[in-house]
Amino acid sequence: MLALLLRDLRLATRAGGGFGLSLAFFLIVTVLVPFGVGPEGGTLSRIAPGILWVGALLACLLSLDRIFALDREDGSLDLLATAPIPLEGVVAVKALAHWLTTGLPLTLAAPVLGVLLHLPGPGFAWLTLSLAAGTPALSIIGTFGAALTVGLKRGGLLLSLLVLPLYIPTLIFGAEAARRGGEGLATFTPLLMQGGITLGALAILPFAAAAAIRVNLR
Amino acid sequence: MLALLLRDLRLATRAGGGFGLSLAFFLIVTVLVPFGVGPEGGTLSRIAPGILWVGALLACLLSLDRIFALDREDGSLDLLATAPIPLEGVVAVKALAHWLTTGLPLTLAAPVLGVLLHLPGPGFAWLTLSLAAGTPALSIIGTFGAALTVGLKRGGLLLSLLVLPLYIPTLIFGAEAARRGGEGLATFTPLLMQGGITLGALAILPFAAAAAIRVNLR
Amino acid sequence: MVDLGKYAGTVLGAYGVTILLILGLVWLSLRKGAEMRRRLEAQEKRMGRNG
Amino acid sequence: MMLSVHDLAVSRGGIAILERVGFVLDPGEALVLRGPNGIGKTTLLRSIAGLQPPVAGRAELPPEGAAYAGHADGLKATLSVAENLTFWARIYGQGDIAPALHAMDLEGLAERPAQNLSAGQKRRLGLARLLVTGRRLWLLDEPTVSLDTASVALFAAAIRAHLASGGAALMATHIDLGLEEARILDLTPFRATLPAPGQGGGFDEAFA
Amino acid sequence: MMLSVHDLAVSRGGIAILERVGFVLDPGEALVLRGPNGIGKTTLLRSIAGLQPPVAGRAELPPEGAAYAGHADGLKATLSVAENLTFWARIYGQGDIAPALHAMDLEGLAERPAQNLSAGQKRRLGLARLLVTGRRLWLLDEPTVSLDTASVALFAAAIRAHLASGGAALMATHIDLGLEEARILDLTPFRATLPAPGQGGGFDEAFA
Amino acid sequence: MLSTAAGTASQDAMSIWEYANPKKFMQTSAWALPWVTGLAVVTLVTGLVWGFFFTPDDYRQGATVKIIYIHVPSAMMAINAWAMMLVTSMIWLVRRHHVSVLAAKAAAPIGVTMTLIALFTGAIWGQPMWGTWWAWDPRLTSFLILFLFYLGYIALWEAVEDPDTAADLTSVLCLVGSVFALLSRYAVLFWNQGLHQGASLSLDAEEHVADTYAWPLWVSMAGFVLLFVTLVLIRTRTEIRARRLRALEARERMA
Ligand code: HEM
Ligand SMILES: Nc1ncnc2c1ncn2[C@@H]1O[C@H](COP(=O)(O)OP(=O)(O)OP(=O)(O)O)[C@@H](O)[C@H]1O
Ligand SMILES: Nc1ncnc2c1ncn2[C@@H]1O[C@H](COP(=O)(O)OP(=O)(O)OP(=O)(O)O)[C@@H](O)[C@H]1O
Ligand SMILES: [Mg+2]
Ligand SMILES: [Mg+2]
Repeated sequence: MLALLLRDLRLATRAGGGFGLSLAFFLIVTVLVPFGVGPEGGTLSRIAPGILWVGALLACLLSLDRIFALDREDGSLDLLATAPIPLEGVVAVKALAHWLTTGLPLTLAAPVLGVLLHLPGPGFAWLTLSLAAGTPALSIIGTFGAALTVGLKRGGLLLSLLVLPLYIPTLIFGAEAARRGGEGLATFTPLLMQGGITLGALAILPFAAAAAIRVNLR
Repeated sequence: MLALLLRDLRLATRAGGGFGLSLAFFLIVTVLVPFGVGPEGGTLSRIAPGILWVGALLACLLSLDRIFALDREDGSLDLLATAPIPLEGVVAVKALAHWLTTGLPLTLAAPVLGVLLHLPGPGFAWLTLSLAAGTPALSIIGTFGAALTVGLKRGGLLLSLLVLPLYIPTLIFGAEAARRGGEGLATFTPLLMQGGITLGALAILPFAAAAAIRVNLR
Repeated sequence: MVDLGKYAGTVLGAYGVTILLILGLVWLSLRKGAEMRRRLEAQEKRMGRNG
Repeated sequence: MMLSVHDLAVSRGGIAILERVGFVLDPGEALVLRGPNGIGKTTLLRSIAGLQPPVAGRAELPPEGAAYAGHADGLKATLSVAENLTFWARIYGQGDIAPALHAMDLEGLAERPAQNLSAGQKRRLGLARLLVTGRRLWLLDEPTVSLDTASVALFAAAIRAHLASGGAALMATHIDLGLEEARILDLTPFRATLPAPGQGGGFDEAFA
Repeated sequence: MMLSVHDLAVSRGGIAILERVGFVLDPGEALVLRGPNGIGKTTLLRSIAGLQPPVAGRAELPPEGAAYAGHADGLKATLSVAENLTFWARIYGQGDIAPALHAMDLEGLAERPAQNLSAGQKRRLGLARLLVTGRRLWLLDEPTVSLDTASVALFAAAIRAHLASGGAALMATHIDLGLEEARILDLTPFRATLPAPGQGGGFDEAFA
Repeated sequence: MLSTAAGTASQDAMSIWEYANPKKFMQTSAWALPWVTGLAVVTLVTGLVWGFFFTPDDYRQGATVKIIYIHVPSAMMAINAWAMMLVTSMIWLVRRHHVSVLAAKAAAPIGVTMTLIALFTGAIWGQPMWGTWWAWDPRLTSFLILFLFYLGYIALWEAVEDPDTAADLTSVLCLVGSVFALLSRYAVLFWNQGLHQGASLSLDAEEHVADTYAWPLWVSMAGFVLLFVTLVLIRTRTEIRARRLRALEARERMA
């Protein structure tokens, strides 16, 4: 199990492994938005928490199809399924590796990128906090989506389609917490809800994902 | 050549082929933004042209790695490179197929999605026009980027990273034209610039892309 | 006839869209149903058995 | 008894393709599955490995399961030969990879990334993986694809050693492995036949 | 003369692996490349096909080029057998796919999506593609992988027909194809040696 | 792997799982279909004609109130179709009855159409009432999300080639999706309070909507339900035939 985690982390940091790329994508989305909506500071600062959350979510989304598709293509997934570790454990480890290589860096980078969008002062801390509470949910929900589509050739965009509606509650509570925090309002409820989603997803989805993989390997 | 175009279109419309999925992605980005930035009509209406352009661009971007990667994986690209058609032609046909399955549907869908973001009245026509002028450039630039990264396993995100800076001029002029149009200002210059970019890209990039593929096949 | 007043466009538009969508769905369902029935019957005849 | 298969029927795409397959494999025995392309060797092996459920019948494996090696080798292109092998050894809770490297003559390539191997070298690495599973039952799908004669001999030697230590192997292959002691099972007689019309009945009938 | 290779040196990852390879192939001739795994057969074939530039020397092909078939078959999983083949036929400006389907015994599978073929059936489709290229020179990399004996015989027959009609074939393979008329070239003697220190010169010297 | 559960069940006297037998289903539905269809046409036409021609204008909303006769029933059916898919998907997962999951597959396109009708009629209604085609009101937003769920569900069915695999995957998606749809509903309510009417009619008809509006509304709701049933029956029959055709074709190829 630990071996699997270490291997996934090592693969991610090898050339072409995708570590840093989702970070780069996040950066670029953040940069593109001012080009699109115009440079005016007031507007940017108003939409900053929302755009950063949407950007982090998209960056996360785009790295999802790596979770299982590569292992499926080269046959590792068949071998893992017949190996002496439970498939639920494989799924959980994969989600953890995804979070470590995607969610965590995104959380750490978000405040830096906030500067580019004129994020209001108190918003920084709340944005980071809400991302820290929300990105694990994104990873585990995404792993479930990846498990559903692992049998398909280039399921990438279908994966996005399936996963995005599942991401909406996390996004709403996350962005709401960041925005309220920025405006100095109470953030207790949205953060609590987010934590609840994360824990619930962690408790249920590994089983659903493992079932989906078994079905897909047939 | 025509055979290649027809095959690509057929593959795209087959199950799992990705047609309609970039459209779905566009829809979903448009839907996510209000969840991020909040439901207030005024703000949304101000950022609408920019967000729609950024959304179309991202949707386009995500479908890029299908252009060559699948053909590379199953060996078709090797075979196409030794076939009696010029590689430049292959590239041009691939870009055309990409535009037909991505750029064109996005252009047609954008006004509909504009409703969701409260795009101001006159903006609809200008948004469509600027997308029609700009998406061919996105497809051909993207094809070039895909050719550069075709040798890499899952080059998807690296591809985004390479292509996004190349997309920025198209984005700036396109969003500017759509925004000015929405506010009733002159849109001649940005549209002209956009047309120029499209034509220039069409004239040069197929050759660069074909060269990149030859290098990558080694 | 009913007088819809200044909302004629709105009401007729809503009914129109609805009827179009429903008719479209019904038409698609019937067409696919007929096609499937035809193909299945042809296949059963070809295979000479009706299980 | 290492593997016993009773009256197994397997399917692809919802259609049974082999049925009434039955055999028993004892420790120290090797069985080679033969049959023309498309008869269902891959499907049978995957069903026995537990990767897909059989339509009918059952396969009894050792409690710890089997080591399966399919058409794909499960190699990570960017990891080196030693890293790839170490990973699988740790997954199966085994320690040392040196014997496996030696048995498949991979010592000289240990530090080479898997993407820079030739087709046959990749296959050798895929087979070396079997040696670090510690499983007694091996299920092999065309194990010698791309191997040259010297490597086929290496592989045969590895199989013999495995059998001698009380293991068993079930292999699908089209070529001659030079394993005289292996029994051969031709799958052609087990091709699934249509059920007679009117038979069966009940739930499946309308789909059949 | 169909193919003449002069003093060719080929490389993988910047390192020469074969050098001074030279041979001539006339119409009606077949040449089988032999050599242990990793000697460089794939690399040599790709270089001759023009997919990668040789380090030194040259290969003279017919003006229209060669038909290359590598380890991967270039099949689209969602297209049917007939659609896959028709596509390649049209790319090469050829008309009818029926003879190719017949030669590789694929008629019964014509409407099946390629993803639902077994390993050997896929390979047969990959070989059928050669028959619709209309090219006279074939470059084949392990063409018989996964094929059963009947299919190997089909393939040998297709090669014979090709040679009889004035074509030529260069193949890398580890197994016996039953083509007695084919010449054999063992690549082992051509393994690249390190250039003697001080020799050579030029740009690469500093790296070597 | 097709189970034979219903095969043994047929020996028992009578069980509702009988109808999960494709053959039995085909027989029963062939018998029921003309009746259901006729009833659906009659109620639907009655409800809509009554609502459109024979109800007075509202003092505030004018003639636009007539939209209620399509908007509310379609919105209701959009949700009910998903609920039905949830139930039939669970039956498939637990008891492996093919007809059950095929009915879910058949219902999904009807569900999207209903969602689209609710969205379109709502948007058209919103233009005069709220002065905008679209607002990020919770009810509307939830429907947009429901639309996305339908799209994902249908796309997954289309994308997976093996029918039983597709059935399993879409059922799991339907299950997980339902949980998240409820969550979204709550999240959206928290996010924006909105403009849309509350559940004014469905709970206490007398209190909020006069009988003159309520009666034709009930009739047209019944019409939409019957239309849904009719279409589900037709489409499930088609799906069963498609499965049978697939099996026959495969057998022929093998023979
Ligand atoms: C795109 C826009 C809209 C959507 C998606 C939408 C959706 C819904 C939904 C889901 C229901 C509930 C049905 C039920 O609970 O059974 C409903 C009911 C209703 N809607 Fe809308 N709606 C939209 C716009 C509007 C507008 C603009 C109006 C009028 C101003 C309106 C008036 C009503 C009324 C009167 C009801 C009945 C309430 C009740 O159930 O008692 N809706 N709509
Ligand atoms: N979805 C499907 N529907 C119908 N038949 C299928 C489907 N998928 C595969 N098949 C068929 O199932 C059969 C079994 O394939 P399998 O891969 O098990 O054969 P195999 O014995 O391993 O052949 P090979 O020696 O070529 O590897 C093949 O004839 C194949 O064409
Ligand atoms: N980047 C690299 N750097 C160094 N050596 C490499 C690199 N890539 C491949 N090689 C080596 O080049 C050699 C030639 O490989 P090639 O695939 O041509 O062999 P082959 O004769 O086709 O073998 P096989 O019979 O196994 O298919 C192999 O020994 C391989 O290990
Ligand atoms: Mg096989
Ligand atoms: Mg090779």
